[in-house]
Amino acid sequence: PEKLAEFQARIDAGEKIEPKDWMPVGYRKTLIRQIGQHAHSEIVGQLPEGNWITRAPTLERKAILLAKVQDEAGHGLYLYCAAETLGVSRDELTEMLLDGRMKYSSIFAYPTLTWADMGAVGWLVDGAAIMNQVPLQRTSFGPYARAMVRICKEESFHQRQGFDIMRKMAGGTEAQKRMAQDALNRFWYPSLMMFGPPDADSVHSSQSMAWKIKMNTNDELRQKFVDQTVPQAEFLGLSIPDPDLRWNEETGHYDFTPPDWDEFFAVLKGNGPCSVDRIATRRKAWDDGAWVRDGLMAHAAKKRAARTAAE
Amino acid sequence: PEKLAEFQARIDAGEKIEPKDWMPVGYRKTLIRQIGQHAHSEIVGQLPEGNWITRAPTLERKAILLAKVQDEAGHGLYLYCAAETLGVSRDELTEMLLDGRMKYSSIFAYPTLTWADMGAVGWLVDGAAIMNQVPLQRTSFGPYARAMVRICKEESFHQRQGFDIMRKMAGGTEAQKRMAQDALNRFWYPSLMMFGPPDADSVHSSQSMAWKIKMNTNDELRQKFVDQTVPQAEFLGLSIPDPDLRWNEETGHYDFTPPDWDEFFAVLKGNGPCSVDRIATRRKAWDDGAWVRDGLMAHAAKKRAARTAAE
Amino acid sequence: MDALFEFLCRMGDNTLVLGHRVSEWCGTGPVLEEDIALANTALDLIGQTQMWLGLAGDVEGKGRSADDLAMLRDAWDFRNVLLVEQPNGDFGQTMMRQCLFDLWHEAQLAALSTSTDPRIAAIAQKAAKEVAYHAERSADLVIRLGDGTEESHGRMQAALDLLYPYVGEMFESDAVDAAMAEAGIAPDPASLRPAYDSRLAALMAEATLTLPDSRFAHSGGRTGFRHSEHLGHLLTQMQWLQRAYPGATW
Amino acid sequence: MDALFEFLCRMGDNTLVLGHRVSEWCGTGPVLEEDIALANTALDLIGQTQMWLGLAGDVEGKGRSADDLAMLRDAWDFRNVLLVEQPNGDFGQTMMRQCLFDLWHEAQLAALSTSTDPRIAAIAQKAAKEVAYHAERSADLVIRLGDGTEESHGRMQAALDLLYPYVGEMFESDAVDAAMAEAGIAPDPASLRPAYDSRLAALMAEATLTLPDSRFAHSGGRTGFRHSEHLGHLLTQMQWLQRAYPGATW
Repeated sequence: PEKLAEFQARIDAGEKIEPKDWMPVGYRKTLIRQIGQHAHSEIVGQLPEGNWITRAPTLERKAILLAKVQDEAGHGLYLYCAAETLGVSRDELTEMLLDGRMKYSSIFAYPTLTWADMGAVGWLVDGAAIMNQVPLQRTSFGPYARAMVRICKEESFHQRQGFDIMRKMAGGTEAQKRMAQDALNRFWYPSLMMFGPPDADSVHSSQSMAWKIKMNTNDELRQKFVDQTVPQAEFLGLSIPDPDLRWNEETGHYDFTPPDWDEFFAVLKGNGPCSVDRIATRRKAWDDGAWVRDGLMAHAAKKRAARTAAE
Repeated sequence: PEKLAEFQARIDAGEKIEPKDWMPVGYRKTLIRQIGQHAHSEIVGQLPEGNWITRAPTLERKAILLAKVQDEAGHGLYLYCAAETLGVSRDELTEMLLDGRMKYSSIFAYPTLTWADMGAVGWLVDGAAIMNQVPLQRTSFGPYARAMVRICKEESFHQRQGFDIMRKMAGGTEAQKRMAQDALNRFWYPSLMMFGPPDADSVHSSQSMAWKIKMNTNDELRQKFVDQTVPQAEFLGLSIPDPDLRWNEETGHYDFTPPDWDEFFAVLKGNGPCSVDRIATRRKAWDDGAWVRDGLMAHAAKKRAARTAAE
Repeated sequence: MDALFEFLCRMGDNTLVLGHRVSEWCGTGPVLEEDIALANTALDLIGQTQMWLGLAGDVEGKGRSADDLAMLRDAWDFRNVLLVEQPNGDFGQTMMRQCLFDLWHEAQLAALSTSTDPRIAAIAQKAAKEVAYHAERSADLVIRLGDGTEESHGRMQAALDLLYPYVGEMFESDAVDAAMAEAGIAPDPASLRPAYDSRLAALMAEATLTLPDSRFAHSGGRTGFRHSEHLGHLLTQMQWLQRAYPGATW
Repeated sequence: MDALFEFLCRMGDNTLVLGHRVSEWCGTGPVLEEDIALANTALDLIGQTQMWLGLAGDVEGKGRSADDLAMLRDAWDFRNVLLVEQPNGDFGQTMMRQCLFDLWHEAQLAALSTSTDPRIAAIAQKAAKEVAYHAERSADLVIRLGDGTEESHGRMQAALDLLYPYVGEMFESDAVDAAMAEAGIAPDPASLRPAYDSRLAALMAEATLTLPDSRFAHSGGRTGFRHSEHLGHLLTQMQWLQRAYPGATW
């Protein structure tokens, strides 16, 4: 209890907690869950975009998309490393993803159906991700905060690329415009869900905020996202698929229809449109790769043995 | 020896040999090889055409191609049944195909690369097959001869369909004409190889002809095929890819360049362009289907047991 | 949006997409007899597609043929249920998909055989004969493989668990269905469910398979709002030649 | 047929098709680090494609861009060697294909770095740096997996047996190559083989793998006479959007 007060005091003073520092069990557990799920989201998040790499319309777009997916794998790597400093291995985390004990962001359980979805994912999904992540650069756990600094820099680059695709599409042929609008129609509510359930229903929030693992409430960030995104949609000449969306002079914010939370919880339970496919794909990659991982370890062991024998 | 003379006399008299009749070991062995390889050719022959079923340009063409491939599987079935009357099971024959002890027609080791290849396969490959098979309707082994009657009827239908595709292509856009010519260029020599090596190098011929398992020599049939096909190519406005091809007034036949027999023997050895893929595809189908075959047998056994218990 | 056109696209896209999937099996079935049966099923479905989409084109009145509709629409304009665009998986998964669809298809065609639209009734009557055979065969295989070996049972149960969440969409109703039902053109989809459920329950019992508890259902195919990622890949193959060589005749 | 254009298509189609194949791995590699490395390799190859096919379009002088060449030619106009269009198979097969190609690619680029055509020399010099890394990595993985477990050894040997018949085509010569060699633009392909062979032999020895006895080689890719069936399927994906929406900009 004394240690706990001291720990809280350090956090309140804005100090960073480092892996070797003492920390409450709950802090460690919550961080593992949060960082792990964030890492998993980067990994699973490769799949909806990977779905269009082989169909990218130009060499330039293909290259940009490849670079983006490569960045995402890199983010996954930083985050798994950050989680490992808390005493959980990447393989353990992976197993937890594959058997459903850990989640990934609900957004990646939605399909990418046209090229405009590459724009929408960059613009809306990366946009929402940045909004979640920018404050986390100031999170109390040092390795996580530092990973976030690197990640946010790249994410905002991705968001601009996504917006650029949307701009091309929205200013293109009739079919492209229709594609752009269709993508917005499908990704709008799932993007709003990315900030998590309404504050009233949010389970872990208050303790996480005290520990500076979570910096803002879900509803705050969601509102900020809507306020930022609506003018961008107007700029693109696209309509937000919400007939009740309107500017509220009094609050200085947009009023909007909340997403269908039943759908959100269904997705979390594994009933998203692509939930089964995503995990099946990752499971297959993991299982198919077992012989490679084993082979590499066996070779390394042989080399070590040879070196030892030579000494 | 007495039996042998009697057997030959029956054949010479034009009688059909039936499965329960006495027959020389060599006759049985040769027939198993020939019918089995013919059956395998029908089965493997589904693959180059199957390669375009999912890309057929119209619903009508897709339906025609599906019907054709279905017929080929049916031919395989008749032929395996004919072979089974000689005391070898379909599974044994399949294993011999998969482990390389038995062959299939060299032509199916070539790839189908454009839609025009569906025309060329029908026109040239089925055309050559018919030329090989029509005489076999009079072969001495009853089940084989009867299977051939059914098969030849369907094959000549397929050939007309193939020629129809070629006609559409050769009379179509510039790209389609080019496709048609390209298909002829690639399939001409492989089609000539379908009649087997030159008579001088043909191993099993004379005994097989005496037994009426083989009715004409390879070179006879090849010449007949060339004589029939050249005018058809002219009708289509396509060029046979043989600069030395010319009508010989004296012989009343076309002179032509023989195929590259080194290539032929390489294909027979399993070095055809698609040899490895074809067998790998069939091997995978066979292995992947094992649980299905086992399941069906187990269910049948349960039903039998239940019936027996009820009696 | 013309409701009748929409309805016909739903019928034709179901048979088109399922016919395509089944045709992917060409030459790779587990037994030769199954290769033949699969090709035959695909052939029937493609033939039905020609009729449904042909009529859809006529109804639309913009001069689009069945081929135009099949080969020149992008994924979002397809109206097939999600079930039929799901990948083949193993043979058990293919047969389970076929069976879940055939049972609906048979009931739907029976109802359409008495449609107030004589063109639809005529197509349905012709298709019903083919589909009766499909349903008999797929149900039979589901039973035999469900009640076969431990492995075949396990695979069939996995296929059922995977595909059952796509059953519900076949019985959804929207404004198109309401308009069709009101005009006596087509049944209210929901009206077919009780008989389907009891038939399926009996079938699965015989197959020694367990229907999932949850009635959760994916949707978005028959409205076109949200197909699965699989459809787009299927179309890259199916439409390749028409896209690459526009205006050619074949 | 302009020999220089033909040569540049060979270079660019190799990197295009291999880059596409490698990109198919996206998100499904055996280890996260390999996912990253595969994406990076694909990215390099696509970048090189832009340079080679861009120059090919310039040389041709008909106003075709690199994208036009990549997205609007059918299979028969592709000039890549058969090796690079072979399917990914397992990770070992992908790495074996990469290694067999990289060793040739590295030697080819080294020779092209002193091409009499300064545009080609410039591209080669830039690409050589990337490819040196590819070759180092693929060779390293072939060694580690060849000399790993029994299973990894067996898979790598199977991959070598499968792919070795595609090696010979990289060293074939025809009139195009003769013209290039005579002009000092590119090396005679055959001249690269001895060094390749000895490097490969040393590598395989270290990987404890056995090179097949037969030097039999498939051909038909780099001349375009006869690709494998795999290329056409790859193109249905790669070219889909450009074919489906002609004239759009992206």
